[in-house]
Amino acid sequence: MSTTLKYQEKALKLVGTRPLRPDGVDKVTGRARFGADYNLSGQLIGKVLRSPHAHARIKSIDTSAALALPGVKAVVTREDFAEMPDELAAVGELTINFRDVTRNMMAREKALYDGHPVAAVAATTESVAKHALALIKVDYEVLPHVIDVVEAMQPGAPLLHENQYTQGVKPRPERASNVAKRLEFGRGDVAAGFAAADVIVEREFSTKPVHQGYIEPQACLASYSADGQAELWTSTQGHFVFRAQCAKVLQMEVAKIRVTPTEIGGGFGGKNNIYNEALAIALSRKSNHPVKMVMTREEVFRGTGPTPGANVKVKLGATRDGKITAAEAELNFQAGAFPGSPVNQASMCAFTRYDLENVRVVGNDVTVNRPKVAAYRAPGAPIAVFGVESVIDEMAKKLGLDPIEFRLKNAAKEGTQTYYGPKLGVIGYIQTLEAARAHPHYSAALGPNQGRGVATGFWFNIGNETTCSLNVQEDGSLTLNLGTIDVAGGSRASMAMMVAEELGIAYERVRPIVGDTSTLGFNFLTAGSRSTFASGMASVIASRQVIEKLRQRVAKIREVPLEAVAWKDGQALPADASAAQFAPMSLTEIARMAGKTGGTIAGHAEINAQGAGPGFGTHIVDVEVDRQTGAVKIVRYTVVQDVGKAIHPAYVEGQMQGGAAQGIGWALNEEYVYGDDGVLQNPGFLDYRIPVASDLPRIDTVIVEVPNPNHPYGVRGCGEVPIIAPMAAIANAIENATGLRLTQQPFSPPRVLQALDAAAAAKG
Amino acid sequence: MARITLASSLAPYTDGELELRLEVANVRQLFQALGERFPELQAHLETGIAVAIDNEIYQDALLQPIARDSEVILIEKIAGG
Amino acid sequence: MARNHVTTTVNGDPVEFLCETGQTLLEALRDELRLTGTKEGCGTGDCGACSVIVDGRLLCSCLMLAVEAEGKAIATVEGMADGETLHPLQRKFIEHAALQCGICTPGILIAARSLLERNPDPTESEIRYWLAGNLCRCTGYHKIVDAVLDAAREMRGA
Amino acid sequence: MRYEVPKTLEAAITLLAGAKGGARVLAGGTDLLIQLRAGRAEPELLVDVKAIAELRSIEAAAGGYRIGAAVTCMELIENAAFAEAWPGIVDGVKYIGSIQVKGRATMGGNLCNASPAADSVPSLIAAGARVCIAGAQGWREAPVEDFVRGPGKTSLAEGELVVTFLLPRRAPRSGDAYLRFTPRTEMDIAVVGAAVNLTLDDQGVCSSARVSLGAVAARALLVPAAAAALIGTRVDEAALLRLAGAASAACKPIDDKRGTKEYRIKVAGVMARRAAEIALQRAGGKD
Repeated sequence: MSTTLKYQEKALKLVGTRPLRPDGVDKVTGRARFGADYNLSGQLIGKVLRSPHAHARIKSIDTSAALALPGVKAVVTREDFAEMPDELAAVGELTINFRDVTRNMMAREKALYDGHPVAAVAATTESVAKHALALIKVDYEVLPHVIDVVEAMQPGAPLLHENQYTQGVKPRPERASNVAKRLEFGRGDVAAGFAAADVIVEREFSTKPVHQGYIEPQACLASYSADGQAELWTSTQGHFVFRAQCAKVLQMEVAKIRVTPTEIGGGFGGKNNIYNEALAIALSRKSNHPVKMVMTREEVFRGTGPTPGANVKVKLGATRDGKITAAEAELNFQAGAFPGSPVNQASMCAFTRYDLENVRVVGNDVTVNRPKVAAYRAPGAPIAVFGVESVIDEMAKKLGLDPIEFRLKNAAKEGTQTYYGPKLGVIGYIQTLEAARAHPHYSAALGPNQGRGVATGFWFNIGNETTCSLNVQEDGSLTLNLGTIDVAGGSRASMAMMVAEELGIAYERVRPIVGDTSTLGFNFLTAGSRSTFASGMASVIASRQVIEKLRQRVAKIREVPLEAVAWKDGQALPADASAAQFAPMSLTEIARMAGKTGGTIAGHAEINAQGAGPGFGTHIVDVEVDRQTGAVKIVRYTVVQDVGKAIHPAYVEGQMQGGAAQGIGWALNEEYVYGDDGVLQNPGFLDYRIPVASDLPRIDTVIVEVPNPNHPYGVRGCGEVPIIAPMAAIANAIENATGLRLTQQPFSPPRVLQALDAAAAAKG
Repeated sequence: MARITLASSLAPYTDGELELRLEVANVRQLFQALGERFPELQAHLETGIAVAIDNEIYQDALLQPIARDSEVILIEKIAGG
Repeated sequence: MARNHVTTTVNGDPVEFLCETGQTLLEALRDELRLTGTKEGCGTGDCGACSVIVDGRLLCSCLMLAVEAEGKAIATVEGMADGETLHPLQRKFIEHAALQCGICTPGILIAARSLLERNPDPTESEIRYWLAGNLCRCTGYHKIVDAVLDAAREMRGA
Repeated sequence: MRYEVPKTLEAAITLLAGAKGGARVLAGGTDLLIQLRAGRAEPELLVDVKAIAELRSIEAAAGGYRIGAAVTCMELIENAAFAEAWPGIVDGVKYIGSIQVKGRATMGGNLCNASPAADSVPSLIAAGARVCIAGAQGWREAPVEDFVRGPGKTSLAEGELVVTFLLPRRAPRSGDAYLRFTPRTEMDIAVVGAAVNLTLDDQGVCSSARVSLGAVAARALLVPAAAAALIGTRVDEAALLRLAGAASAACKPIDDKRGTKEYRIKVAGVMARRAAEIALQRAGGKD
């Protein structure tokens, strides 16, 4: 069944307050257990041998010497995994080509990127396992490689997949291509729109791959028993999805794999898909020992999915009075070694902040010799929006309009027809723009060499499959068993708050936990900003079910009709003066009697949550540019965002600040650096430069609350939106400070200095 | 009959046909009818498509009712990070 | 391979373990002593998740050999709370929502504690530079800095 | 791999000599442990020199200073008297890694790791520091600028180790400073580093100066031409321009993931100039 619960405005006791998170004490005392913190007696250590080549045919793999090494208990290669058909399969709500999944997990015919797994060993100690890897002989035939997306699209570029023909073009192409898929979105007549424009701005942009940069490397522990059952402990954004993927590639029955999610040390989309999990189960099966596999930081960078690098072309037309007449974009996204970049979502997000008659967006999904891309917070949107919001800013300048004013003139609102499908419902975009314009930051004075930039972002937010159970314990305390991972935003706290609000009891009486895959039905990933929306809806349904059962129980105990029993502030009491009167019963009293009056009381929900409400954000940033070194310093930052309703405002602020900080890193210094040989040169935190504390200013937040009509508390979601705008906002601020329009991310000191020098030279 | 609109990204699989009217009572029937009419669209329907019924987006909701006067739009499915 | 016998003190308790010469203090803490509160984020001293205090010095336990711990006094996150009473930094981190995923939190708490032992009244900038060796990818550091300032204030009795 | 902790220099030298090149000296270990982990170093013996008194002490000597090679960066930073005398050297030491890394890392290790970008080396060169080396063949001294031969290469003979650094007596009205450029404020490797050490006469004219650059060549450079641009001037605008020009001209950099040739050449001048301005201030030349 697909479910929505409508928003009801009501006086709130808990929702909107800031109680302490249930995982807090364990996390500050070191007691919280993350992926690498789990151990089983008799466990082996699993390690992966990775391709040193960006593109190579694997002629042979000789594991005999490794197997002969004392302490080595098992080795797996491509031979140990079944071939999967080349077709899209919907598994765990994700649409995946398992031919690709098996090949990404373990190379088959070819190694397609530096870091591509080619073999894995399980041994008694890490040093033995490492030694064993060195003894595996792989005979490679090195092939020409391609990483840059524009080069990969050229005819004659090295082909990753000899039988890949571009989808979405008619007639079907005759030649194989690295372009896996072409998408086109649009409405109206773009040519006519540009003809009607007084001013046209057209620019080309490029971005490098960046990594999610979670601090906890992927880690898992697998135990396969001879009876065909497997247990898996892993750091994941979706233990049900991981179970589904492992079952498919290992050809096991889903119910025979039990996945227990550990605390997750950051994911941001990077822990949506399996890497070592199926290898660990396979090694455990082969060795008949538990197998623990923890990635090194270098493996995380070389082997797991960063974002696409991209080439983006944007063209915008507007009339002198500031109405956009036409908008066009081409998005060419790296997919990595296998198809499936987020170019479709990026295409849909590119212009969806504006009310446009004539739009055309073309997206290309391009395979290149880099790790398969993974989701990263609003997948693809920041890349498209960097281009679009830069051009919006330039257009505002050309028209002599304040950038927020120009956006307001064209802002999307309820009823705006999108170019990807539906009309927008109730949204808060205009409210975020107005709040930003009213913020003191927007009118504050700037210092020398400083500039201010603005940019905005849109994300759909989603719902999807969600389950939970709510058990009333014998003393009236409650256990809320959730199936959707708390990826650290604090969703466990938010769920408990909604349950306590519904039941009218203290927050502390509800203990939220995330159950393993054997305790609940399927849940989708925590991704797309769905957790507080969808899991919240499920928690509310379970709570209302519990209240209903409590009322029924009291009606029986007090021998009054059900209608006579109302539920208020944690107790059952007479509905009103006219109804049958009885002595009120508290939740605790009912719970104590439950066993003797028909059994324990519980509620549960198994839903496919629908009705997610789009989120919008407006960012303001001040930068200071060192004209002699090209260094860009972020001096002030403000995030304004419509989250629908902030269940726990402090944790919502945390999402906004964290997303902005990641966006700042993306803008300034983060990038994958490849050598001519296609080998990643900066697979570590020293040269892959995520922001440190001293790089960042305070990040002010303004929470806008335009309730989502399709959630009982009006929740939209908040995790994705804040990473979308920073890149564009910072580019716009640098332009404001220097007059230079930077179109190549990152805006690193050498890039900025080069641009400053070129401009100076041009002036003469 | 419900008014069905396909996102322009699906044009290559329907020989460019993006608007039609169908007598369908729910999403499952809609996908079935479309699949018969546009064989190339079949794979996408089952894997990569969400449906907006009167501007509310539904994902993986085969039994979602479609009213006779509903406006239905097929769009690309949405995931996230 | 001959293993080294090490006698040392962790959070005030005498402990002994055997280790290979190449084994780091981090590995000994996590794998030999099962003190998994200290985390590995990079293994190269670039993220600070493995921060511990050895004889009063803040350092990365991934950059110290386990054999070097002989006769030293080591402080980890497991020793920060006093019985049931959390250290003010621990309490303030929870109150200020200064942690999200929590993987960097033990290292940051240890680093912040060593800062406040030297400088009970640090400025925001001093906190940011002292914590520059501790990467956090979730919070943007804003609430972490607030928590440290507030804990310092409380510990000064101000 | 064996591990030894000699208590005396003699014992350390004997161990190193006995290992016939199969040994590595362990001081702070912040570089060595990463090499061990990556399998880039596979010694059969580690000689931990942190129990040897000479290597661990900071002493005023002959009007100058003698700094043990295994003194940690934090110990040096916290030595108020030394920071007063040689603020530029402390600038360089402060840039080495995080607080955590500085709690372990040593100037001896920073020098012997022989990275062209080592942050403590340019200020030592600018200061005219000498390095004292002990080995089976006895003692020798060398100017710091002559010690490093190239990336990862030093003039240490097999079995030799660095014991101390000697810093000369400080003339009145002297000041030194080190600046580096990195994309991040902290936790980075210098893209360019510049150290300036100068002395003013009572008229405020620069009577002597030494300038050193890091990360712009195969090893840290002493740049006499840059120093000459300052000597005999009041370190005015014209002198600073000549300094910057001379610094850029001395660069022989490479393109790598951390910066381009052009960028390093240009920014070397900028850093040298800014370091000179700070050194001048510290010498009391400008307020």
